[in-house]
Amino acid sequence: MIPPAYFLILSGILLSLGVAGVLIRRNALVVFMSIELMLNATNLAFVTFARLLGSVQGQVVVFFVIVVAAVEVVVGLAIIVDIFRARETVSVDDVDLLRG
Amino acid sequence: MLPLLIILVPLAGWLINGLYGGRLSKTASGALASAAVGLAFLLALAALRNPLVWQAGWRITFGPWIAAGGFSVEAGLLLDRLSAVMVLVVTGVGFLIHVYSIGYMADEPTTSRYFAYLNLFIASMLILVLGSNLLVLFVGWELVGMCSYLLIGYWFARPRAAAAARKAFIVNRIGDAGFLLGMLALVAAAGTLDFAGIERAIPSLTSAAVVGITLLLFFGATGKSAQLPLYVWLPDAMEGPTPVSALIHAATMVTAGVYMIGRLHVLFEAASATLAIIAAVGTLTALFAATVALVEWDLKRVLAYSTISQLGYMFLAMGVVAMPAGLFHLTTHAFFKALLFLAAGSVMHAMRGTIDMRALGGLAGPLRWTALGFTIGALALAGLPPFAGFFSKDLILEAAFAHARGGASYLLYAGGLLTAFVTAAYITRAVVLTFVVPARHESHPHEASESMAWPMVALAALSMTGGLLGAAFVGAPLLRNLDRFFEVPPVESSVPPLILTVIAVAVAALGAAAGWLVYRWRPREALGAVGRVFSRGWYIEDAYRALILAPGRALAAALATTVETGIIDGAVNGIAAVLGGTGGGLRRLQTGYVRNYAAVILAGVILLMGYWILR
Amino acid sequence: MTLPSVDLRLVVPELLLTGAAILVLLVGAFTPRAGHPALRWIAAAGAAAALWQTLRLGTGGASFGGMYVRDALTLVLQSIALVTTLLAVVLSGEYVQRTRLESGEYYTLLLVSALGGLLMAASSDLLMIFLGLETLSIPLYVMAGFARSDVRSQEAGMKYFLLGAFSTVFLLYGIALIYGAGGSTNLGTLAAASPSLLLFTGIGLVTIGLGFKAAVVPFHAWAPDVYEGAPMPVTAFMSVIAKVGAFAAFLRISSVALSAQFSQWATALTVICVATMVLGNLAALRQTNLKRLLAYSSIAHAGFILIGILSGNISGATAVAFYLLAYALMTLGAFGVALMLQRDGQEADEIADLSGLASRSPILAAAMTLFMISLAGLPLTAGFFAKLYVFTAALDAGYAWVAIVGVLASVVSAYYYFRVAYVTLTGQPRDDVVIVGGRWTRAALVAAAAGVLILGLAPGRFVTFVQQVGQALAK
Amino acid sequence: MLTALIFVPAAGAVLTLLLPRGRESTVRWTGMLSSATALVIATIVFVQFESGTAAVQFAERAAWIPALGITYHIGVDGISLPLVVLTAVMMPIALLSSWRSVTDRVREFTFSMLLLETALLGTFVSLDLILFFVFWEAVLIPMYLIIGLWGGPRRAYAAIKFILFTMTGSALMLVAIIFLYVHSGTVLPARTFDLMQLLDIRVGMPLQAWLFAAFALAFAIKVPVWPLHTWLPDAHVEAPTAGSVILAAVLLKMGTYGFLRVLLPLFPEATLRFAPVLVILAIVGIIYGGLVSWVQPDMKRLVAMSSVSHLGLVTLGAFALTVEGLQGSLVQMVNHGISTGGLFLLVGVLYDRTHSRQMDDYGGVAALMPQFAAVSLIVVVSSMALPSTNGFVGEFLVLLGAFRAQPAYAAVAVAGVILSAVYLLWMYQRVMQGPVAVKALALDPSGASGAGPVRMIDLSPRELLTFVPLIALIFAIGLYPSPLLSRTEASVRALVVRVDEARGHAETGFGLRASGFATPIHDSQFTIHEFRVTSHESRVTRGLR
Amino acid sequence: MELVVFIIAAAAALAGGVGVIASAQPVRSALSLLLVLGSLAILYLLLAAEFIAVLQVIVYAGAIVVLFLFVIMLLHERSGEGRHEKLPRQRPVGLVLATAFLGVLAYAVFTARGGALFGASLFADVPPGFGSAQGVGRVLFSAYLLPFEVASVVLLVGIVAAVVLGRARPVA
Repeated sequence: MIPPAYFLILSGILLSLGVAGVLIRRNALVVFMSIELMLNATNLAFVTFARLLGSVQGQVVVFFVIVVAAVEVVVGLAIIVDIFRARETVSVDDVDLLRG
Repeated sequence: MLPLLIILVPLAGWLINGLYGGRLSKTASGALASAAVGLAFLLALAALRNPLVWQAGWRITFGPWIAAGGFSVEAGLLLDRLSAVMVLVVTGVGFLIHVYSIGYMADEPTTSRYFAYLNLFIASMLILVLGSNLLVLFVGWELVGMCSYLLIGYWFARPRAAAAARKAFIVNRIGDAGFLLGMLALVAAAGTLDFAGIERAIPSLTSAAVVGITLLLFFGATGKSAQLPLYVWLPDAMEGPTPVSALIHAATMVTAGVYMIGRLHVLFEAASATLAIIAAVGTLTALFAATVALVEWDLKRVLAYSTISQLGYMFLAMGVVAMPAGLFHLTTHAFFKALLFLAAGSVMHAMRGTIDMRALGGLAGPLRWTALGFTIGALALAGLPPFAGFFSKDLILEAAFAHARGGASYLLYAGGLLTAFVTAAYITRAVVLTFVVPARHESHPHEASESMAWPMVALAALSMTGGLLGAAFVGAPLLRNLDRFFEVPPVESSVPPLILTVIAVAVAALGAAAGWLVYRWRPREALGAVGRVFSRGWYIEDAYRALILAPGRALAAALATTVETGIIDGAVNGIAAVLGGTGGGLRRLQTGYVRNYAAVILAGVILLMGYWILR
Repeated sequence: MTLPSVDLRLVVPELLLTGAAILVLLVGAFTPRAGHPALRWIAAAGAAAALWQTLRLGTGGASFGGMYVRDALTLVLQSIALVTTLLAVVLSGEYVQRTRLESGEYYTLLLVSALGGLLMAASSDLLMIFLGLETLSIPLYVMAGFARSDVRSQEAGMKYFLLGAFSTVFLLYGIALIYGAGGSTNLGTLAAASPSLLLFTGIGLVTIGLGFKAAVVPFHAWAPDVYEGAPMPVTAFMSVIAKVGAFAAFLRISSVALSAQFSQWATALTVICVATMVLGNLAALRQTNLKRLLAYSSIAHAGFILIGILSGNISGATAVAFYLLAYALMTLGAFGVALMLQRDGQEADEIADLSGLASRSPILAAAMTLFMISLAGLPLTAGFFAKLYVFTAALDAGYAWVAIVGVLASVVSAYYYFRVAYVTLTGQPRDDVVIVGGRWTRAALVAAAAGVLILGLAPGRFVTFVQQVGQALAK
Repeated sequence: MLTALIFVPAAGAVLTLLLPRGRESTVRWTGMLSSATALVIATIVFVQFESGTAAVQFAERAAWIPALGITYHIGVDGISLPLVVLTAVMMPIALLSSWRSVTDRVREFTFSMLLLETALLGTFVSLDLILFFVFWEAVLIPMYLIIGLWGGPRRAYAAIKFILFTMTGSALMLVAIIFLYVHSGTVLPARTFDLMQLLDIRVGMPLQAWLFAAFALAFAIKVPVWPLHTWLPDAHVEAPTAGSVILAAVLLKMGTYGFLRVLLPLFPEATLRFAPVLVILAIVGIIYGGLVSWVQPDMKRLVAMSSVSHLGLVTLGAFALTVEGLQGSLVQMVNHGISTGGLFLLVGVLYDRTHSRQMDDYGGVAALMPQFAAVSLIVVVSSMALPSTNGFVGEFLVLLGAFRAQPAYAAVAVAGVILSAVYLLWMYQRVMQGPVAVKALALDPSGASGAGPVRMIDLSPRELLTFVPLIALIFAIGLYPSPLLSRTEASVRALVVRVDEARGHAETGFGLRASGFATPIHDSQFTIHEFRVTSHESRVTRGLR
Repeated sequence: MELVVFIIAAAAALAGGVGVIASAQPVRSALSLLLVLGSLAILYLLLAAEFIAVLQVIVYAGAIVVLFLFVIMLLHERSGEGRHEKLPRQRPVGLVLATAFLGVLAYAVFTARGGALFGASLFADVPPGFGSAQGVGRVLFSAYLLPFEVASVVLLVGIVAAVVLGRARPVA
């Protein structure tokens, strides 16, 4: 058997990778993918705990997370596309009109 | 109610002239004012018929005035042997001067304001002398100061007059501050300000307290009565109309200090240290002022310094516990000094305002009566018999001598004598330069109107005969009365008074002779370096200007600029600036880049977690 | 399979909102011209009905297997949320029409978002809180970018979305940890959970997720940009509803369910709270754009409200609730005034645009002044009692120094609030600024102003109503 | 009764809003009538006020926010009575003075002024700390408007400075109030903001000191006590005449009133400990204010700085903690209201004519405006505390109280007496005396536009009317202060007794008997005897609630 | 045996994760994401979560990533990272922060339950059909009814959003 900690560590690493992606990438799409990555890391944690506790709750939560994620993707992509239409760019650094 | 009426009548005159004076003719308002004072004089005479006055004193109270906590003072009047004298002097001399003013101010466009002030002054002075406790006295004390401010600055359009007025008031204020503290101490110590109460409380007071209190009060007196070190306002006060100088700055107000000491004589007598100081200050002032008068060219200023000097005599008298003598001199001085001023005024009036003795002379002819009057006054001042001044001054000198015999130093007596010499000299000089020496002007002056003449005549009469009030061979009515008030036995001294008298007269005569000899033939005589010191008033005022006034103003300016706007307000605005700057800085932190924001969020997360782990 | 007790009567308000949302959507789809008045009527009616039902239902009862609880906290905060919604709907009345936004979708999203707020107030399960949060947020992301002709609006949408999603993950991960540590997501169960590092870390992450929604330092950075970019009525609605939802969840977690464990976070929370108050107020000092100014002010107010959470006692909870109510009224009011103006076709969102308003419409100027005074927390207005409450709570909990920082911060705030008022009252009216807006906006304004005044003069009944929150904690 | 007093002006204010547009004279009259009504009521209160008891009279008490223990509790005692009357007197005068000088937005102006009056009266009569605070802060807004809307060129700065300064103080005061409230829960049956109930609790010392500090700061800023005064000159210089009048005459008294109403009774121990500090500051203020006034070229600034000096005297009296001192302090509050209010009116009269406040622009005005000169002189001497004017009574009592506490204090403070003469007469001389030299700057208010010839016409009947009541009061209080003193006596005694209790019978540190001069006078037996009386009275007070 | 699978899957996941954030072309990122999702699905199987695994494959791999790819194509894979870096300091700072974050998390996991999470036999033995569609579904439609309904509303929002933002922008 594999210690649960392994799974958790893995999820932790994935989460951190996602975080890093959000911080260092400029392409909105990639940034967004990184966020998806983070979500998946979360899911992994949930599933792990579910298994650990032998309660299905965790898996149910994951279900909802996936649903929400899907919605977020829709909304997010819509926004990104919309902005691209207007500015011909998907770099998050180029949306900096609002500041101060 | 009579005593109250005595005050109310001039007060009414003030109100009428003040409110409706505009509608009265000049003579009308003058007449009204004079009538008010005259009536007051008559009322005073009537009041004196009340036997109470000659016993414990006629006391009228109108209930408490200020009462708070343990302190309470009543609004009350007291007419007794002492205040009787003062009331008569004030109203009497006051009346004459009112009358004189009618003529004197005839050329003014309006006089109602003038007479209103004058009446107000009389009323205030009466409050001063009739008050039954120190606080009421203080009311009068400050009100007369106010009136003198108004009258000195009567021609307020003249900057010098306005300045002189302000100076007078402020210097008086400085003295009054001491007076005020004295009263506070008195309340704190004796718990009352009522004259009778104070006398009762004296035994329970520590001598330190008494000395302190009396010194403070005396400081007040030096302000009001123009003694060293606060005399400086009086010479400038001559900017006012001459009758004012006569009334306020010679006859009445300036003597308030003497009166106050007399009024509180029991308290002062309990403080020998203070008395010594008073005597010393008096003598010094007398001598000092006399010397300045010796070199002053402005006739009125000569008289002003002479007033200071004579007041010095009075304080000398108070200091050597010859209070009756002091009050006696006060009375006679009121007569002859008023006379001198009125005469000077009539000179001024005749010479279209010229008062510098270097531009006068030869007036004995055209202004015969004035000259006569002035000379009488001069003789009285010089203390030559049989004129009024002789009796009172002689008495003071005797007292000083006796005091010295009593163990104190002879300096006081010596100072007194020396002053007598100088006095005779400078007044002779004034007479000579004004009337005797050949004229140094082209104008053709002529005597003033009747209304100005009669008061002078009256005063001249008083200056000649006033001495009898204290002359032993006619029973000295005034003096005896005062003796009774002060409960002093008539001074007896081992040296027969006659000798002292002779000495005094001789000195005075010498002085007069000296003055005559020097100035009759060498009018422009100056005393060289000494003279320069004298004429600068011994540099006292310069010292004040350099040591007090200038630094004070500099300090004020520094506070107003450096401290106020620089430090205090600077700090306030500084804080504001700092906050605002921080705000600006925070704005720059808001870069507008999503990734920065994300980084900030993450940093927050890590900090939070880290805090948790590290705790 | 065993179905849990499903008591639909408890969720009537939610149902009403949902129904209204769908109805608006359909009607919007089939009405020819955009911004048909019918839509706002429906939306308003839905919100009003929901509010009415909430008040009628009162407290009592849980349902859906302890997912949903309707207690005093639910009652009070849902009412506040619904008041906000109603005001926001009415407020955006003419604006939506004027700027030809897709009204159907607009109101749908608005109502759904409100629904999310209600759920957050009522949910007794972390999962529900998460879902509620998303229901609240996602519509807001869209609404922020709703004025699609305006690049700034898009930018606002994008920033809000990205950062929102980003921070939501932390919330989620926190839930995961809590779940892992406590073995359940149900707050009732978790209350008994034995404290452990995982649990605390989880709570911390959840705090962060909520903190982002409530815009507390250091998770506030999005607020100014989004507020400035989003269409004004959206900003108005967003600035309130997000806080209501977030603080509802906050109260639920910190004060009701996990108070014991949560208290461990007090120190950290204190720092956050103070930082929020100070930074929010200082940063607002130099703002020239009204929306931005109000954004920072909302951050600052979040800090003040946080004091109530921090003190974690009954008066604290009450303070939070009362403050939210007051905040809703005065903020919506302030935005309402700005909504009455227009600078050559655009929003009049610069402070300068208010210049000389007094000479044009004294009423509007007076209203603006009133709201500013209230925001500054001076007496006779709602803002004062809100602050009084918060500080009382702080002192109750022994946080004297936090209270002191708070009052000083509010002094600083007075500076910029009074600046706005001053510009409004004096100065020359700008001729490129015109007064637009119609009955609806005006009605909302009147309501808000009245509310602010009533809460300031005779808050008695509201206080007693709000104080029920205490019951939720009193165990 | 008091409720009516407070809210009559408010009603008037609302009325002005309801009036149709452009009816300026109607608005003015509405304001005048409502404030006059308030004056009438205040007079009735004053007359019916029963002296010889420290009990609160005309008390009214109703629940306001029971959930928070906030009550609507108002009433007057000897300490608040004079200020209530003062407020009621000054407001109509202020309105009258602005009759012509305020011409734009008359409605708003009148509204603000009436609101201000309500807030001020409320501050003075409220006996519930929150109510007090509400009114206290409510004062800010109309005053801010008055300065900010009708003020001079730098009005924006002055107004915000005023607001921020005051709020900083009151913010901390609020914390202290809440603290008391929370604390009261531990001692009393229920938490309360009611001052009368809070009097029964005694906060422990270190804590009490902090609370004292918080309140003291708030009040000191309002007074203003040196060095917290810098908002005052700016506010005064920029404010319109009416604003300055009310600001000087009434607003500043809120602070000194606070000293007597809150600090002394609630925190006697702390008061005893910190009184010397405040006294020193007060004295510094007296001297400092006097000196700075001396070199001010701007008349309003001069008068403003003189306020710092005068209120230093008031503070001195308050913290001398002797009956005389407190009595004097109260009287002096009224006096300062009258005389300084008068001075600002005078400056206003000149300003209306030439639109200049610089003394250099004037000279020999007395020749042009004799009536005005006479009036000014009276006001000036009252401000200089010349005996027989009101100023003297207060000043003397304050100094006496201070002397009893510590002769040195009085000795230094007396310098202020001298300085006041210095700067006031300096101003009088420069403006009124000397050769006529009025610079024809600014536009002539009476019609002619542009830098037309300045018409130094003498006082109009309306202007004269504004001064008549002041002059009447100046001499009334100066010659016959008993009506005032007798009404305040009992309350002040109770106050002193309360503080002396704290002092205990150990004559430690700062005390009545610290001075070399002072004898252990009957005053002490007085206090003992009074003590019974007042304890009985406080029962009376409770009976009222 | 399981361990091997885990290691492979984990390695793949990590590789994918790195790929997502490291690859220059968005397409590559998308594909790497796909890799992550797939390997996670395998891990889910290891954790007895068949239903979730399936869901993962269908929804994520099948829908979401495709959506991503579609958008990338739509924006003809302009990465937007060609031009100069506006925030030069962002990258290092980001990496540092991310590492720190990982450290914090790791610490939390390691110390959790006194590090007991490393015990191999901690996994409770679960009943058959624990993570099956049936097992999850039952709970889903009983205890989690309300969330389910709410989720539907959230989906509605997604649709609305798509409709709104998808529309041709109004001429302004």
